[in-house]
Amino acid sequence: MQRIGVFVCWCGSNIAGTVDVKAVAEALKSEPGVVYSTDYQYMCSQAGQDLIVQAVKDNNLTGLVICSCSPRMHEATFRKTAATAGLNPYMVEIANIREQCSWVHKEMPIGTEKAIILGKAAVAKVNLNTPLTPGESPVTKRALVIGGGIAGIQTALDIADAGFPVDIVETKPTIGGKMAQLDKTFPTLDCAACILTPKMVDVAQHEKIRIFSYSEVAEVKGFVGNFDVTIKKKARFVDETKCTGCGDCVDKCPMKKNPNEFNMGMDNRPAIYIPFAQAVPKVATIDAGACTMLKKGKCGLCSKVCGAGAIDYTQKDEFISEKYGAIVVATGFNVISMDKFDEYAYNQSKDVITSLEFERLTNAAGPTAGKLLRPSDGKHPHKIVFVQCVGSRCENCAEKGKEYCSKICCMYTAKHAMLTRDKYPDTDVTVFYIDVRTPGKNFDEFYRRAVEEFGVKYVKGMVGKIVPEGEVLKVQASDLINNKQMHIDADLVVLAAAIEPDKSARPLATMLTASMDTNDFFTEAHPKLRPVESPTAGVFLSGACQGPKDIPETVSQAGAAASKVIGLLCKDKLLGNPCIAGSNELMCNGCSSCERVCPYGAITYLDKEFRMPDRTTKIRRVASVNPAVCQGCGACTVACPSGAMDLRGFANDQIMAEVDAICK
Amino acid sequence: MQKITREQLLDRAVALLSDGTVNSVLGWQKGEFDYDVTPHIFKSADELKEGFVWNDFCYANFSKYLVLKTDRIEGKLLVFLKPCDTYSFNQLLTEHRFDREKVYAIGVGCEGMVDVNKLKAAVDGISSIEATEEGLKVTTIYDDEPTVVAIENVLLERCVNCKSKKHVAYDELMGEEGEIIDSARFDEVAALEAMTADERFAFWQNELSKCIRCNACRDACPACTCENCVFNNPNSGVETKAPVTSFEEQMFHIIRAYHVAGRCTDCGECSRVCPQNIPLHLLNRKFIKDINECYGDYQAGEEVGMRAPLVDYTLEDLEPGEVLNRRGEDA
Amino acid sequence: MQVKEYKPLIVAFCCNWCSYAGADLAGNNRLNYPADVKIIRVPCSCRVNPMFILRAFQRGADGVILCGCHPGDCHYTSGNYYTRRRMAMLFSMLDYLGIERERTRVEWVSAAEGAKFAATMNEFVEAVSALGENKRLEDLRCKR
Amino acid sequence: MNKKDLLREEIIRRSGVNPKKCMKCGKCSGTCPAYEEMEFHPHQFASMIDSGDIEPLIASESVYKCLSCFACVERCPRGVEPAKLIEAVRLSVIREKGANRMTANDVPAMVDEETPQQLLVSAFRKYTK
Repeated sequence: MQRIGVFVCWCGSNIAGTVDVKAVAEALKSEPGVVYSTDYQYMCSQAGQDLIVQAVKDNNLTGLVICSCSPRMHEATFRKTAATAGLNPYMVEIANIREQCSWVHKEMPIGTEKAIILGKAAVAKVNLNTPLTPGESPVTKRALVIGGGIAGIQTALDIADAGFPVDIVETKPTIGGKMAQLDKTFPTLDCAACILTPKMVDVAQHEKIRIFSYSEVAEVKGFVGNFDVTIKKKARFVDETKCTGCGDCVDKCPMKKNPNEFNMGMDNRPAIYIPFAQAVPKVATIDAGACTMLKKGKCGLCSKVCGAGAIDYTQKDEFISEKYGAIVVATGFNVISMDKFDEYAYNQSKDVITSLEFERLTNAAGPTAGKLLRPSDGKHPHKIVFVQCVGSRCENCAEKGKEYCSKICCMYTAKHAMLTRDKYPDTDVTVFYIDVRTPGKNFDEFYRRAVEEFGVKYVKGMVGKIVPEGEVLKVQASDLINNKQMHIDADLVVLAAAIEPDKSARPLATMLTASMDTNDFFTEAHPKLRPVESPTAGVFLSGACQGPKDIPETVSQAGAAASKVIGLLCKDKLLGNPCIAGSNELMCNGCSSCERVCPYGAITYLDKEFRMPDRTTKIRRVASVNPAVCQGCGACTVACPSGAMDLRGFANDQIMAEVDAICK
Repeated sequence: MQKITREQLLDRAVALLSDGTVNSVLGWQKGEFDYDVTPHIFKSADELKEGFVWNDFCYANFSKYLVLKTDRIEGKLLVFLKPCDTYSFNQLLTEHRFDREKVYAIGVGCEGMVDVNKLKAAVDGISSIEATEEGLKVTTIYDDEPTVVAIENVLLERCVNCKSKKHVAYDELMGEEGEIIDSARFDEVAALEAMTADERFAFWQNELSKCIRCNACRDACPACTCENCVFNNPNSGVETKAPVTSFEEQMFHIIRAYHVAGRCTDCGECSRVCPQNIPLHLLNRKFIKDINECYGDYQAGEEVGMRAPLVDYTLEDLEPGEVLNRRGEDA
Repeated sequence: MQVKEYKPLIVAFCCNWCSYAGADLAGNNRLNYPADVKIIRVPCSCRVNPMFILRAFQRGADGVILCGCHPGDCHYTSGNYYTRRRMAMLFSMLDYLGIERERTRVEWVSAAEGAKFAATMNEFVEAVSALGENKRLEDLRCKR
Repeated sequence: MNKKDLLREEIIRRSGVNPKKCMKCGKCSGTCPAYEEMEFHPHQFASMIDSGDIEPLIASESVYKCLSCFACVERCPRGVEPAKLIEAVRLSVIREKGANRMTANDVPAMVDEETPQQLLVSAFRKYTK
């Protein structure tokens, strides 16, 4: 049986003006468990707190009910008071008789009556309170960054610079991501490679960073501070430690006709390849689907020419297990497929290209060595049409495009148009737009320059259809401002295709129990206040995996994610919230209902042996709550059909007792 | 009359027992009267030949038995499942309530089962029953000549409104693969919904006041397999067994129906076993109908691993007020 | 003869992060609502077991209202979405049994909506008062 | 509700289209093969119906110039379906007494050896009530 002390606060006249505090203290004296009851002018003052501490000592109190202001105001204060008095801080309950009583009711009898009832409810609850202690868990001081684009690179560098080891997992043979494929970057027009490749080198040379290129995350177990991750290192058939990246094998390989992914398939690469000159790691990789040695056992030329003896046709996928304290997702984006946009003739004509393909066409390291030439016949295009919002802002999202704005297209289209006019002033450039969205530093100025200084024609309207006819592309479009239909014979059409999260994101989210929105972007813990954290503790978000972003934004978010990771890894131990769910294993059915509603993936299942009444044993599947992950929402307690799941601090019997006390 | 014969099932069961595929059989056993067929675990071929039956009275849904029985026996258990039973079978698998590896399931085609109460109401003093093409030939202690009762007049409610002749789970199927039926099972619920609140209250007060709190509905329900039922748990706040006018009593049926909401396959066992003939299925079907209307068609147990609607959500779900008022102010 | 004015008993479950704070804000702004409303604090609206609501009714509550964060704003990201389904189904069932639908309600009240909290409570108390005492749930199994 | 609003409601109900969804991209007019023939273009139908400015549309020949090829319906990124709006306005016109666009008497003048029967049938379906 508890020995409860009731402390009714006057809060000056704030409470005492509408509530007869003496009557409340008196009425609560006769409640079950109450052995002491008093009132005081300011319970939260030092004198008030001293009074509580003294009362605990004098009366051997085990639980406290404070009738005062909102627990959101002073619950923490009174919990500390309880701790000072030698009680468990969670043996305190607050009856909110100020904000929810004296301040909203006018008449003394009514206020007093309600205050007594609220006090009774709090007493009923404290009677069932049990001491709670927050759980502790250690922190592995190493971070995992999934994705080696600019987001992952920046996050990894920032974490590593703070002194924590970081591993980067990248599915491609090299880090660098999409930014490595870009030519110039808006709004400053500095060259992407010039600012990215030094960072790639920094990563490669950083003593705290390991790169797992051509690798994937295969399995994630554990929780914040203690993730167990299995990384699959795909066989690249080249010994990374031996390969010097000299490129002799690449030159000699006879299987030269494989679409070059780095150049968006606009030229070819051999079966053994290094994606680009500044690749990190600069190591060759054999495309197993294209290599005749791997397919038929014939050839072996690369092995013969390799001075380092790095070629290993017997290499197998390798699995590496490592522990991490935090995981950063930086899986980035891809351009959506244009297959369903028949009206733009993407699949009919080589001269209808996406903007990312255009980047490669204008890049000095691209298939045309930076000369703007039509993919079909290598001629210089004189009339270029850019189409914005291709697949973005679509209502029928499931079928064709995406419902969201891809955010970066307006700016890169302005960039492409401007650069084209700059380099080839004889080229006629028309951009069709629905809206031009330039809300960034120096963005609108950039767009205006494209129009005013470089003479790019911006037409408010949309291209309805494109028909390839002979050497030209017949573009039919609307010009809404002039209320006319336009017909342009273009040499090249560039589609600003929508971007979407990388396909690897969805299975990864499942592994991480991190939540995603319907578009497969990772959701943040709070859209405004916790924008770089996933709701799953210990999982952080960096870059376009969370939503469309340009480079400056991605880098800011990467830094923010890194600082969150550093904040976590700095701790030696994590203290949990003690008000968390717990399952009574004897009653648990193992039905998985709780697991399905848990927003944090805090619930796992164990096969446990139970002794039955007839002395036999039985193995049953039972739920187990990870105290480091559970946030205490209680969704599981209601989903649980048997009532095995309960929430500490807000237990079924406690809430039921409050209901009973109020309804008595 | 069932299309599959007792002999077909018996032969198959004996064969599976003798080749060691299974070492016991969960089947229906002859009772004292022809209509009180009871579930039984047969351990040998002889026992099967002696007591196994398959007829129009094999109404019991065996799925629930698997939860306890698969733990208690060695080797595999052969179970016979009618189409509606297979939904419960899948639902229990979804909830990890038994080990699929320990069960060999034979799907048995079903032509509908007889409601013994209806039969008794039609014919008094039954001494024996024989299934024929024309119907049930019922011999009574009063008459020399047997009475023939057409089976469609005495079918169980759940069979009259059969939702599926399709087996959604089995290792082996005997008889033809059936179809999912577009049944009229929600008509009664809709009729109640169309009444005024006063009429509905009068209806339910009349029905629920009959309850003697025997717990048969819970005990027969294949969704009620909790290790420790809340109604037996002194800490749940709803435990009690005596029929008193307390909370537990007043709320029993609401809590019971809510507990199985989204998991109930509408197998109809609750109504079948109710000794007071309370139409309990109308509570379960109300939830199913609401779920179908508000969150999209959902048939519990259709597949293993489905996410039940009450442990799921969409961002566009209706507000509770919209659900309540979707048919107008008071309807 | 003086007739004692009927005072309904209303139980309000409020989530800690939004609605309880909204109720506090109503207090801060001294927005009056009837004292018949008694608030129980829960971490999230999804903590509210239908059993609690039924229990309140059985112990004599005339109305039960559940307040949580607006959909999309849940502190725990998705708790109120589950609440929305659970309560929709429970209230629909009570309605089906003939219990007056005005006695149950779910309202989303944010921490900034003190005025909405007070207005909601005023409205709800008025609606429940109009119905009078809650007899039906109690009488559900007691045909006389 | 005044007459203008009534007409707007009627058109929206009949077409089953919500013109508010239009984001004014102009792809419908960009794709329209009958654009030059029309006084008001598909995107204007969406915009003018939304603003209740329907009388000029009714008075215009544009409702007959639309080929009902549904290219705009197919390509609208927002699912607005301009052709259905045009259809709804056309119905408002031809449902007026005596406002059929063509009668049987008009047919002989239109027919030559290459005119398929089907064309006449669909023209009747489209231009008469």
